[in-house]
Amino acid sequence: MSQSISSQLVNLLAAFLLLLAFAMLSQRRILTLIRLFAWQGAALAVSTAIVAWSTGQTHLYFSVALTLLLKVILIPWVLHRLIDRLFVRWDVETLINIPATMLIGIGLVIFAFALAAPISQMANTLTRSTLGIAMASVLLSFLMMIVRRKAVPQVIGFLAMENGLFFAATSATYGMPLVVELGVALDVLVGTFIFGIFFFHIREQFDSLDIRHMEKLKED
Amino acid sequence: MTHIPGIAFQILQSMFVVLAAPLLVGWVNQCRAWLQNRSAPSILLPYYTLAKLFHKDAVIARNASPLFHLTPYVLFGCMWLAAGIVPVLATDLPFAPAADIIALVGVFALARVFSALAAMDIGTSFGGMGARREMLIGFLAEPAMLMTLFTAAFISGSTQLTTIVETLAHREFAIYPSLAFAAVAFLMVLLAENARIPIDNPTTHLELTMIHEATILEYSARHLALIEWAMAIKLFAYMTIGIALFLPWGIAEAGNWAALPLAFAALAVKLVLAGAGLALIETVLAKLRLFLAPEFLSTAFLLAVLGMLTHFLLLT
Amino acid sequence: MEIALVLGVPLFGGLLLALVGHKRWAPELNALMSLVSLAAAALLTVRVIADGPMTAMEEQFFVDPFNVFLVALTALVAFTTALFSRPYMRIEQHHGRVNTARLRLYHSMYQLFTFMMLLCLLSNNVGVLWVAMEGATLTTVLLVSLYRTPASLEAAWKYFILCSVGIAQALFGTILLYFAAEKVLGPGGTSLLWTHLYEVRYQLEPTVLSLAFVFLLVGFGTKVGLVPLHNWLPDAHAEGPTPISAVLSGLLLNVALYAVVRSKVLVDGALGRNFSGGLMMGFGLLSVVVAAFFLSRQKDIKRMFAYSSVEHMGIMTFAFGMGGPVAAFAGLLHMTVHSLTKSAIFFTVGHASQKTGTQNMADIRGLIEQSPAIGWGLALGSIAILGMPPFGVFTSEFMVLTTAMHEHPWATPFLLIALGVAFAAIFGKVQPMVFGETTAHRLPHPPALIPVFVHLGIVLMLGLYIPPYLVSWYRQAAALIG
Amino acid sequence: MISLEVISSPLTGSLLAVVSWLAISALALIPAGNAFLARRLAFPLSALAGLALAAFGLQAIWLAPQQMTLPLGLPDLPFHLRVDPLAGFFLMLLGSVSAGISVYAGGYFRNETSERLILIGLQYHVFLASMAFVILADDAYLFMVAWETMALSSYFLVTTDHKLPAIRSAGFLYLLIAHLGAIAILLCFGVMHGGHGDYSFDALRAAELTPLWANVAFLLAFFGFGAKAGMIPLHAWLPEAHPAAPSPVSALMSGIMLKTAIYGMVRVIYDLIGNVRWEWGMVVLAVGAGTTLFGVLYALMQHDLKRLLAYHSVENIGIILLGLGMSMVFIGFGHPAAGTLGMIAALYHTLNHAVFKGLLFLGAGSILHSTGLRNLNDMGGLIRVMPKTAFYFLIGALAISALPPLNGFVSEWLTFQAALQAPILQNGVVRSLLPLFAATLALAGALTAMCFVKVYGIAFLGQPRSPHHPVSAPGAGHDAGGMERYGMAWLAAGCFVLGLFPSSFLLMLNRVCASLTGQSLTADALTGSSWLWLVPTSSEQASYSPVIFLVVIVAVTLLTFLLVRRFYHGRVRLSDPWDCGFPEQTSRMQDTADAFGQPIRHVFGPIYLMQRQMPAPDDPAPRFSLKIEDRHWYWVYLPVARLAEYASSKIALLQQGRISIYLLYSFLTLIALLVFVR
Repeated sequence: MSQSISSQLVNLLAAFLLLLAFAMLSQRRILTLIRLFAWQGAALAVSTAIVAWSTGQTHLYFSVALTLLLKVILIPWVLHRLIDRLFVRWDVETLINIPATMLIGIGLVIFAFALAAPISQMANTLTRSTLGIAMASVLLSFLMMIVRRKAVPQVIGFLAMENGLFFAATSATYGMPLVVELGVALDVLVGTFIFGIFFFHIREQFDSLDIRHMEKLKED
Repeated sequence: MTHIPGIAFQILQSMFVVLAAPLLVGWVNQCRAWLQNRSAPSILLPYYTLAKLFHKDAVIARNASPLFHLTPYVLFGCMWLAAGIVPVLATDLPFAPAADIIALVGVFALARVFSALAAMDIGTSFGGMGARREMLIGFLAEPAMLMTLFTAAFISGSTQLTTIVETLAHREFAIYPSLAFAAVAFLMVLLAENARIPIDNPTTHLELTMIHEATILEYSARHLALIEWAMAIKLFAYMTIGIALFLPWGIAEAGNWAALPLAFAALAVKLVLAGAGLALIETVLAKLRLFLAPEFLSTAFLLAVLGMLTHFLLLT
Repeated sequence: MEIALVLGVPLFGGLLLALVGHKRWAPELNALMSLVSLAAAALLTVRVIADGPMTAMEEQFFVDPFNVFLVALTALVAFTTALFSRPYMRIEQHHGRVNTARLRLYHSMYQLFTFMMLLCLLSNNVGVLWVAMEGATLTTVLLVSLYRTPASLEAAWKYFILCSVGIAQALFGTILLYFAAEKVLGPGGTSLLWTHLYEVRYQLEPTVLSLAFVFLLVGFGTKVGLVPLHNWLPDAHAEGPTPISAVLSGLLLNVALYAVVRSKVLVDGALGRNFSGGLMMGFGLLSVVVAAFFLSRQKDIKRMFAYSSVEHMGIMTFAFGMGGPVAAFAGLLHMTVHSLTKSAIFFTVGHASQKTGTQNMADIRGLIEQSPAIGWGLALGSIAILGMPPFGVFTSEFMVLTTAMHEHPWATPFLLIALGVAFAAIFGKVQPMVFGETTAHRLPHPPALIPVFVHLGIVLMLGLYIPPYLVSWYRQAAALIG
Repeated sequence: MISLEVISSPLTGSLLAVVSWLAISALALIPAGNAFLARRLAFPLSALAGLALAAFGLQAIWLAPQQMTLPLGLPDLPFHLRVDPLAGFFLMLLGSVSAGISVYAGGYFRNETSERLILIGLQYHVFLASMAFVILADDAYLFMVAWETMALSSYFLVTTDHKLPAIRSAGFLYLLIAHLGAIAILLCFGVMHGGHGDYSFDALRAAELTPLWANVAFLLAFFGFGAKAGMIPLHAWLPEAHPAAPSPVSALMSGIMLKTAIYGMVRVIYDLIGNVRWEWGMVVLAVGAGTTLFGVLYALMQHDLKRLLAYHSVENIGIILLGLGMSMVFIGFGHPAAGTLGMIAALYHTLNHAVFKGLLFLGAGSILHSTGLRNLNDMGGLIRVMPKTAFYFLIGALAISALPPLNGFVSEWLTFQAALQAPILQNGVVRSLLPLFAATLALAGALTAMCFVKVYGIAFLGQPRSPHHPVSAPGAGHDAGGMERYGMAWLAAGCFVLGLFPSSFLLMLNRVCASLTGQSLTADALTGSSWLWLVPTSSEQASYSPVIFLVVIVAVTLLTFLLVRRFYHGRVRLSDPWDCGFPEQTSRMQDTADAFGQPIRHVFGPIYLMQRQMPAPDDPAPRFSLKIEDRHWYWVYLPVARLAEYASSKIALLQQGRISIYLLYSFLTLIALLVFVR
């Protein structure tokens, strides 16, 4: 496979990633959200694999494996289990209505592209145009965290942000050094577990995972 | 040792003031009686009164403190000091630099503070009232007096009374509008400070109106005599200060002993006129209500300040 | 070797305590492990003083004047806090607020947190620094919610979410940094090593670095507690156990600021102008002013001192932002004195609220009467933190202010107004707690107050006299980052 | 090897004295503190150290400045010490006045428990030492450290009786204003510094300031030091904190600590900023005049003795400022000789006020200690219970009332003399304004006399006003103890010495001020002044001889006494008071402190914020109550507090408790920064 084809493939996957980010932003149902998140992880893994294969950066395969393991299998599974155990199957509520969120999201994408354009010029990797997309998906996940009212979607937003970051790492630099990749993965893993513990605690205390219950600590 | 004649003269002059002071009071009383169509008492009546008082046994409240006993003497001492400083007949007073006009005001203040303290010593209602009113008059009269004196001091460039008088008396004649303001202010202060109408009435013991008399209610006999005498000296001193500042002509220069008789005559004439004037004022004016006294005195203060400003305005 | 010891001891301690942390003697073991790390840190310090900067383990770790003093400080505060936590947690257990299982978690996490802090400081790899920083959040987040009260859960949740999101931005910044470094150093492990980055900092791509710095500043700045990213800080400080508040304020914020300053050095090198300084000064000033006005509204004692930490981090950020040998020196000194003073304050505050059974300041009264040591400790600590001489906080504030006055005179009125408002707020609340009729009771275990006075003693000394070796140390560090 | 010469040099000598203070304070930390030992040993020792300090200060006035550095402080800025004539003068003030107060304190604290005494001893001596370091400091850092340590140690002394809420709030207000002032001073140093990187006073002196920055520095220094000195409107802490403190501490604060503010003002404005401008003088004069009048008018309304004395401290600071302001005006117009005179007047008053206000606070302390009373309305007749205290208090009262021949008069006289130099000025407006400020001074002097007639008359004279009064209960109440009396006697002697031999102090101050203004008094003044005569400018213009003054009054008084005895008799008959024949007398018919102030309230009504409660005409047990509040609270302090509160309530809206909002902040910050980078 020539450089241009793999580059086109990566670009395609990048677009897919962005699309998924938008889909998550607009998604009302929590189970679909988890599924979308898993898809995003899969897209990330595939694109990393393509980069690894086409550039011969073998350590990226570790990254691929980690992504697959963590983000496509383990975390969605854990989240599913949690939702089963906590009976939180209801729809996702948002603070701002979804069309408005989408509009803001489009604005963000344009902003991220504008920001990334001069940097992309400098990159000599085959995936240089994807840096803007990575940044956009980070910002979109951020937006998602802001507008969601429940704890679980917020966490999914956070994890999606990590996906965006990983994508940035692979696309812009062919991946971070291995030790860092491993460390980050470990952090994500531990973090997910701690989130899980938290869901139980919160549920126990407030009988709900609605974070509106957690607005007591403030200045009056 | 060149000062010896001067020192001797200064002591003599102060003795003269001390001895002559009751006579001035007698003269003022006589004039007033005439003006009020009364038959006048003897001009020497104040002396008789003093002698009578000195002979009596003193009656003192049981709870009087040493301060009470001391005060009449302190008052007398202060007034004597004032009498020694003011150039009455001549300006050759070697000790006069010991206390300039500011210190002179200080002497009067010292006397006032002591008399007010003594008034409060026994702890009577009138005593406290007297002390309060005395200090009320004092705090307004004192700055007015200082400002008056400052006006003169600015003209002569000195705060020494002798120097001021020499400058005013022996310089070429000039009209100082600022001094006119000062003179009016000084007259008002004089009336207030010496417990005269319209501020106070030395001849009555009306409880609602008396000021100075209330402070000496508890004194009797020799103590009262000393206080009365000190008051007489104070009146004399004030009058001579006024004369020295505003009508200094005729006063003897330093070392010019020949001019003394003339100076003496001039002083006598001025005092006779001033005493009569005082009596006239006391007859013509009515006593003010107590709370108009601050107004009266602040007018004096403002006039004095105005005088001082006039001095600077006309100078530029 | 020393580095391995410094990092190994708390890691081992954390694992060990995970097994035996529920035992009766666990608090002592915890303190002992901290003591051993302190000794190791001291060894390392001696070594660095003797031999100068060094790297270890294929350059993955390094020590230079900047981080070695923070390592020593971190180890010291970790040790004294462990000493304090010994009676504190026993009393908490006595009051039934924690059980043995949670104590095990607590002790284990305490050591792991220390490990993460030291790893942040010693790691030469900017990526590992990020990992350790996130690790610090992960180790403390369950401690913040240790009491499992609704408020503590809420605080921990906010802490977790805000810090994780923040730190994710920092990761993006790190990626961008790597992206730039790769151009110069080539792909592979060395491109994220600080020592290498430092050498090539003038060749890094300025556009990328400025973008990276924004992400790094927002990311690590969240952990520093810069306004308006600070919102997790008061909640987490107020609701967690007091030893954790002490180490959060005394260590975590410093380490996060350390990361920001490290980034600043690279960005300044690349940009050749004081772009990062301006941003840091702006954030610093905003933090100082906003935190000062927050102070006067506080009712909870730990929350108030948390805002005071925000204020002081603002001062430090401002100082580092100004740059130059004096300001950087002042910033380093302020890091030292602030972490010592603030942790000392939290020690006294912890015991004070145990004595009175509340964190509500209106209900804490007359400490000096019932236990003079706590009362005086709180009074002197507050006075020190408010920047009154002869305590060392004044020394650094003096240097910051005087430098600001001739470099950025516009900033000084803001700083001074904030200092005045902070003084009125904190002192007005501390005074009635210290003085007056008492509401305090006796404690079941004797409180640990030696750490308080050791800290305050050092701070007092730094106000009057800075030892020459410390000066040369700070100077070298300041030269490195100025 | 430390030779005797080194020890006897003023700088090392005074440093040793100060260090011995610190050593005494450390002694207090030894746990086995014996209260008796602390009182009988520590305080007299500290008095000795004070005397030594005074001696070294006196010596320093006549020597060239000396400098040294200590191996402490900042890395680039070790502690610089320096004594020059100005510092020497203030060291002398500190040492000599504190000596009396320390002896007194040894007696005063006799009823304290050991623990409290240890704390008091520690704080007291740290306070003394920090004041000395303020004066000795020769760099901005040491100055600030000493300055704030002074505030802090005195704060803890003020709050000795911290269980009373009023004392706590007084302490808070005190420390807050002190700290705000310190911030301004710090800023002032920063402005003066002008970018040379060195904060030693030598560097600050050398820095050239543009007129604008010089003005800023002046205003900051004036504000900062004024806050400590208690000029309006920053005086609010003073009448709160001074009564709250134990009396020896009030004496130290009012007598000495306020003077360090004057020291700072002189040091910074004349020495460090330099190039004094006449406009500054006018600012100082205006504030000084306001402070003077305000202080005395509010003092007249007080019935708490220590509060009253505190307001008088405000007044006296105003008088000092008047002198300083005049000197600035003269110097600004290029008449340094007259400027020197004004400054001499100010510094002389500084010393005088330290002595007599110290004495008065000690006297108030003895009253409080003996009777437990601070409210004048409950006192009366104390002269019979405590005659010795009454005697010393009278001296203080006469001195503060500016009555000749005591010391207060001398400095006011000198201030007047400075004002009378006005004709040499070129500017017509300023020339005619100076005498107006003199008029305020005259008014204030007379009002002070009134106030102290009130204090003395009501506290010591008359009859006891309260049934719980010790005079009413026979055997209760006692005069001041031995050490208390020695302390008061020392200060009372100071009133006399300063009052009677002013010319030697004039010459001394001439050297101090000439070292700052560069011009001494006229040759006439220097040759004309002898031990007998005080001549500020020339003997034609003005002179004063307190000795002759006193001799004449005493001689005449004695002579009259003897003559009256000799020629008449000394017979006395004791009886009940006459009181115009008023039949029934109770002690409640006497004037109270409030009643005594009534005429003033009438005349100056609009100045006060009064709340009066008149009894109904048919009230069988009528009570009159009067509350006078300081208008500055409503004009300055409360609005500032409200403003701060408003700002903080607005800023508090930031923290809503909602995590989404917090995330939004982070998000927006990020976006904003990214836009900024673009």
